[in-house]
Amino acid sequence: MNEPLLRVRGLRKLFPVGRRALGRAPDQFVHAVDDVGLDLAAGEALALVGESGCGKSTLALTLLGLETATAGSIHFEGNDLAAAPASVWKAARRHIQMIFQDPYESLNPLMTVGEIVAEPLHVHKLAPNAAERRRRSVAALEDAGLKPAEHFLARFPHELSGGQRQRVAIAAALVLEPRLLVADEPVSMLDVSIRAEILNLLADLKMRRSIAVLFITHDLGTVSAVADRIAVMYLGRIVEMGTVQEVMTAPRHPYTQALLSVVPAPNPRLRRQHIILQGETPDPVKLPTGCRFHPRCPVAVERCRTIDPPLQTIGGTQAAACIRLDEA
Amino acid sequence: MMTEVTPHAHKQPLLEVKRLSVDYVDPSQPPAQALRDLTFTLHRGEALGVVGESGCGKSTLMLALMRLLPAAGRIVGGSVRLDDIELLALSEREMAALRWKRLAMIFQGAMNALNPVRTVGDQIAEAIRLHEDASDARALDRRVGELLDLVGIAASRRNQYPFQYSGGMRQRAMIAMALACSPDIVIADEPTTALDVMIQAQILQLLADLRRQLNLSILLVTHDLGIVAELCDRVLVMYGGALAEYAGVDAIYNAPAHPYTQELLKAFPDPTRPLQRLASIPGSPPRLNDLPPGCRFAPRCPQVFDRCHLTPPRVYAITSDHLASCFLVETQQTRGARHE
Amino acid sequence: MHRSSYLAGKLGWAAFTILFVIVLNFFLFRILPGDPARAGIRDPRLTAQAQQAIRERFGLDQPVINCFESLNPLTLGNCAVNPLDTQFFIYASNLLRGELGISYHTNRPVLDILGERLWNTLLLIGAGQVLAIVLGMAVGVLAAWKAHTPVDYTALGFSLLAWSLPTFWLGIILLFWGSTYLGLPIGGKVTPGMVYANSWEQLADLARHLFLPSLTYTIVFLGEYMLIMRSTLVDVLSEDYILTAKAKGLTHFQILKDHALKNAMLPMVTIIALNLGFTVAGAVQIESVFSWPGLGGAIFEAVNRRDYPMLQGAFLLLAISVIVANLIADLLYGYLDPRVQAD
Amino acid sequence: METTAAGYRGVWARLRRNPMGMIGLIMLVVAIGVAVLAPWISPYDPHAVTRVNILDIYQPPSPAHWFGTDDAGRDVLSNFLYGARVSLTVGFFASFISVTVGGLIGISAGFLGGRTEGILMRFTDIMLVIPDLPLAVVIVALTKPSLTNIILVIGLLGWTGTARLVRAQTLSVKQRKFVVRARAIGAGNSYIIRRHIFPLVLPLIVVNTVLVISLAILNESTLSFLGLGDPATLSWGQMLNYAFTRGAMSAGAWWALVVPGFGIVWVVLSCTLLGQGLEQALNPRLTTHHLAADRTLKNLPRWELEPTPVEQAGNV
Repeated sequence: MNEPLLRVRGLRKLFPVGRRALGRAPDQFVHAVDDVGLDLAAGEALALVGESGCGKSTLALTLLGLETATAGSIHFEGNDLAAAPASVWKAARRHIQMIFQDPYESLNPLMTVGEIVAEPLHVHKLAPNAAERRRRSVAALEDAGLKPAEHFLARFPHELSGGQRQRVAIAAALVLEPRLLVADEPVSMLDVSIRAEILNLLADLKMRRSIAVLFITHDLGTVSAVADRIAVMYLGRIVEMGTVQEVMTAPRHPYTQALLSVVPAPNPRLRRQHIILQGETPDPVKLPTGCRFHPRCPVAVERCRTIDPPLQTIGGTQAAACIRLDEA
Repeated sequence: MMTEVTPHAHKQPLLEVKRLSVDYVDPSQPPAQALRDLTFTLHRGEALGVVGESGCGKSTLMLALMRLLPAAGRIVGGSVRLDDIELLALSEREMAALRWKRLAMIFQGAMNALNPVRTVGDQIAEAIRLHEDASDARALDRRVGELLDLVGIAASRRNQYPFQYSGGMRQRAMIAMALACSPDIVIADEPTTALDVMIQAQILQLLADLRRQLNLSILLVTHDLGIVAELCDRVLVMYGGALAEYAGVDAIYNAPAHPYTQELLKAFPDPTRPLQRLASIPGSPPRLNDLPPGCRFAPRCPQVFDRCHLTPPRVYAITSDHLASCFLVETQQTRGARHE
Repeated sequence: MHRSSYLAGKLGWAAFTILFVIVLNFFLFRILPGDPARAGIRDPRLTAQAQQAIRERFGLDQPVINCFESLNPLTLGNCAVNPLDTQFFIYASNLLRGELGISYHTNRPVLDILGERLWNTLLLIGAGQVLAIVLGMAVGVLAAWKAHTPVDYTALGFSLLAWSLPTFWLGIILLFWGSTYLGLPIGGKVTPGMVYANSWEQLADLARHLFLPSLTYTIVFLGEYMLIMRSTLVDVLSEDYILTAKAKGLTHFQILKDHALKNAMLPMVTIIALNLGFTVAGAVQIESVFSWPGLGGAIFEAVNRRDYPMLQGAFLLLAISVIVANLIADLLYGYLDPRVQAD
Repeated sequence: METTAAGYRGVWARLRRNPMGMIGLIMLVVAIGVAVLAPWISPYDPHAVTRVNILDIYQPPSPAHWFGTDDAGRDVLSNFLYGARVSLTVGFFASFISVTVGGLIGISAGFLGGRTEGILMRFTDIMLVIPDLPLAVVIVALTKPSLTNIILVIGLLGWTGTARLVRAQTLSVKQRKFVVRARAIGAGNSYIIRRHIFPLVLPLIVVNTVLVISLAILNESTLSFLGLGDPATLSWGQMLNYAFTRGAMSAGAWWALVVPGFGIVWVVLSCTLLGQGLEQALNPRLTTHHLAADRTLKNLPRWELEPTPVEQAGNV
C-alpha cells in the first residue's frame, strides 16, 4: 500500500486545567484530541465533522504545528512531524496551508491583497525578486477565481466582499503550491449564495491540482460538495468514518445518525423524523466512562457504560465506534 | 407534515403590515433604503419565515415592527396594524406598554441580549412585573419557575447569572422571557445562529412545541432556508430591502416564482441528496444607498432582460397567496391570459 | 473563581505592594544623593547629642545591606555581616515599631506629625472626592443618556476644560478670587489665634477654610469622573441587553436605573480606584497652595526644608493609603461583580 | 481599541470632520509656532540682564508690557512666550520616554505571554499604584533639579498606563486570525510583531502619546510650581511658583498668576482635544446608542394609504 500524504496515528492533545499547585503536575485535562488516527491521500478531501468543542479545530492546529501534540505521530510525506524539530516544521509548512472561518478576521486590514498573497513567498524566501513574487501572486489569485488579478492587487480587504476575501485567503494559501489544505469552517460565515462558490472552488482545487483537503465543518449539509470521505468527531474521538456516500446514506453510529437527521432539509415535503439528542456535549474534562457518547445515546445499553468501543471496520471503507454495530 | 397554504384567508389577520418603508440616514451619504414597501400579514397561530441574506433588511423589519430602530433609522412610510391598533400612530409611552405584552422578541446571541449582572429569574420576573399585576411575590416566583420549566430549564437555576448558562440554555432562557407576558406574537431573530446543530434542533423543536401549545404567532427571521422549511407555514423572501417572493412554504420550495428564490434554493445543500453540485449566485447584494434603477436583483439575475434594468417590478399575484416581485410573473400571466 | 480566594488574592497583593513600597522607600533615599540619615548627621540644626542618637537609632555605622557599605557613593563591603546588623534591617524593624525618625524641622517624631496630618488629608480628599464622584457621575450619566445633544456637548466641553486645568493653578485662581471677593481665609486649616465661643463656631471656621480647597478638588476631578462615566455608559447603552430591556417595554429611566448603571459601575469602580493615585497627587498640589496641613503639604514643606525623615515618612504613608484605597475598590468590585460572587 | 478595516487611510479625512480634533490640532500648532518663534516675537529678551527698579515690579498691563511685569520686573509676555519652549520640550521628550518604555513592555508582555507577561504586568501594576507625582517630587528633591532630570523622572514614571493599554491591544491583535495565519505560514516572532502586531497597535500608541504629552506637561508645571524646576530655565510652572511665593497675591498682580496658567491650560487642552479627536478618527464607533432620542417616526405620511400595488394587480 502506498504511503498516504498524511498519516496520523494515536494523536492526543491534552490541555491542563486549573492552577498548578506548587510544582505538582496538574491532574485534570481537557481531552481536546484523544487518540485520533486518520489517513489522507494526495488529492483526496476528508471532511472532519463535529459540534463545537469536539476537538476538530484543535486537531487542525496540531496538524499545522500551532499546537504541540501530547502524544502520537503525524507523518507527512513520510516524516513524523509530531516530534520534529523546528527546521523540519518550517519546511513542512510550505506544503501544509490553512484557511480560516472568518474572512473578515483572517486578513490583515492594513495590508493590500498583493501583500497578503505574496507574504508566504516572502516568509519562505521563495521568490528571488518582486517581479517573480508578483507573477506568482497573480497566478494564485487567478487560480482562486479572482480575475483579472491585477485589478485586486492594490486593494485592501475591506474593499472586498466576504466571498472575495475568502478567495484572497485561498490564494495566499495556494501561492506556496501546498499539498495539503486545511480549511477550518471556510464557509460558515458566508451568505448562502456565496457559499457554493467557495465550496466549488475547493472541490476544483482538489480535482485539478490534486491538493489534499481537510475540510473542517459542523454542517453535514456542506460536506458532500467538497469531500470524498467523512470523519465524524465526538469529544475528541473519531466515532465514524467512511466515504460520503456511505456515511450520508447509511450512517452507522447513533451520533452520526442523529447529526444527519437534524440537518434542516430545504423542503417542507422532506421533513423527516429528527433524532434530537437531549442535553449538551459533556465537559471534556470529566469524560464519561465507557463509551463517551453513552449518556446522550438514544440506543445505549448497560454495557455502554463500561466498554469504550474502538473504531472498527464495518464493510467497504466505513468504520464506526459502537458496540451495538453487530446487532443492528 | 404539510401545511395548507390558506387556513386563514377570510379571518382578519393579527398583524397587518402595509407598504412599510425604512431609511437609514447618514449626513454624509444618501439615505440607505433599508426597507421598501413591504407588505405582509401574520395570522394567529401562524409561523411566518422571513428569509434573506445579510443586509437584505430582515433585521430592520423586525426592529421597525417593535419601533426599536436605532437613531439613524426612520420609518418613512407605511402602516403596521396589530388587530385594530395602528402601531405607528402610538405615542412612545403607549408603544412601550404594548411591547412584550403583545409583541415579544427572541434576540440572536442570547449572551449579549441578557444582562450579565442580573440573574436570569430576575430578568424574567421584570417583564411580568412591568406589564402585569405582580403584587403577589409568591405567585410571581412560581410563574418564573413555570416559565423556566416550560423551556426545559430546572427552576432551581433561576438565581444563576447568564454566564453560568451554556449557549443553548441562554437561548432557552431568552425564550422563557419572551413568553413571560403571554404575547400574541413572538419575533425570533436568527434564534439559532451560532448554536451547534444539535442545540439548534432542540431550540427549533421547542419553538414548534410552544407554538402548538400556546397558539403563538411566530415571525422567524433567518438566513437559513432549511430552518424555515422545518418550522414555518408561510415564507417571505426578501432581497435588497424589498419583497421578492411571499407564499406558502410548499409553493416557495416546490414552485418558486422569483429567480432569486430559485437560485437560493439551488445554492442550499440538501442532505438527502448528497454529491450534487451546488449552484452559486455570482455578484453580491446591492448597496442600499446606491440601488440599481430597475429590479434590485437584476445585476445578479440569470433570467434578466432589458426591462429589468429600467423600472422596478411591482408585486404580482400568482395566486391570492403567492406573490412575487418579478416581471416574469407578469409575462407569464399575460401569456396565460392570451392563451385562454 | 471563589470569592474567598479572590479576597485572599487581593489582600496578598496589597501586602506585597506595601512591602515593595517600603523597600523602595529605603533604597531610593540611599541610592539618590540626599540620604536622609547622612544628611541628618551633618544637619547644623541638630546638636551633637542628637546626631549621635540618630546614628545609633538608624545604625548608620552599619553597612546598608550585606556586601554594600554604602550605595551612594557605591562602596563594597563585607558580605559576611549578620543581616540583622545592616541599616536595612534596622530600618525595617524600626518601621515595625512605628519608628519613622525625627523631623529635623520640628524635632518631633515623624509618626506623630504624620498621624495628625493624615486625618487632615482624609478630610480634604474625602469632602472633595465624594462630591466629585457623585456630581461627576450624575453629569456623566446625563451626558451619556443625552449623547450627541447640546446637553452632552456642554458637559463634555466643561469636563475637558476641567481635566486640562492644573490643579494648583485652579487653586491659586480660586484662592485669589475667594480671598479678594468673598473674604475667605488664604490658607491653613484654622484661623491662627482665634478663640472659639463654641464648637459650632469652630466648625464654621473649619468649613470656611475647607471650602476653597474642596471646591478646587471637586472641579478638577469632576471633569475626569464625568468623562469616564460618560464613555463607559455610552458603551453599555449600545449593548444588546439594553435593546432587550427596551423591547420589554421599560422606560428610558428604568433602563438606566435597572440595567445600565450596574453594568457601568463595574468598570467605574476599577477606574476610580486606579485614579486614586492621581487623586493623592492632587493633594500635594492643593495642600501646598492652601497651606493645608496634610500629607501632601508635608511633602511640599519637607522638600523645601530638606527635612528628609519627614519626606520619607510622608511618602510612605501616602503610598500606603493609595494601596489601601485600591484594595477597598477591588473588594467592592468583587462584591458588585456576580462573576466573583458566584460559586 | 479596535483598528478598523479602513486602516490609516481616511483617518485624516475623518479627523478633518471632527471639530474637537481640529480645534486641538490648531491649538497645538499655534503653541508649537509660539515656542519656535519665541525669540522673534517676544518684545523683550528674558535672558538679558536688566537692572531692576522697585517700580518695575508687578506693573499692571500697559502698552509697554502687554501682560505686565513679574516679581523681578521682567516682561510677563516674553517669559510666557519663552515658557512654551520648556513645556513643549518636557512634554515631547518625557512622553517619548514613557511611550517607548510602555510600548516595549506592553508589546513584549502581550505578545510573549506566560511568565514574562506575568512579571512585567505585576511590575506595571505596582508602579501604577504608587502615586507618581509624590514619587517624582521625592526623586527630583533628592537629585539636582535640572531639565534633564525632570524629563527623565516624568518619562520614567509615566509609562504604566501606556504599557497596560498596549498590552491589551497586543493581546487582542494577537488573537486575530491573520496572526494565526502568519504563524501557520511559518513566520517568526519578529516578523509577526513587525508586520502584523505593531502596525495595528500603532494608532493606539499615537493617541496615547498625545495624552501622555499633556500629562507630562501638567507634571512638569506642578514640579516647577513646587519649586523643583530647573533654575536655569523659566517654565510656566516656575513663573507661577515665583509669582505665588513672591507676593503676587498680596500685590493683586493677577496677570502674573493668570497668564502662565493660561499657557498650561492651552497646551494641555489642545493635546486632550487632539487625542479625543484622533481616537474617534482612528476608531469610528459603529455602535448604536439604544436610548437615543426617538426620531424614527419623523416625516411619516398619514396612514390613509392608497391601495397597494398588490391589490391593483388583482388580475387573478
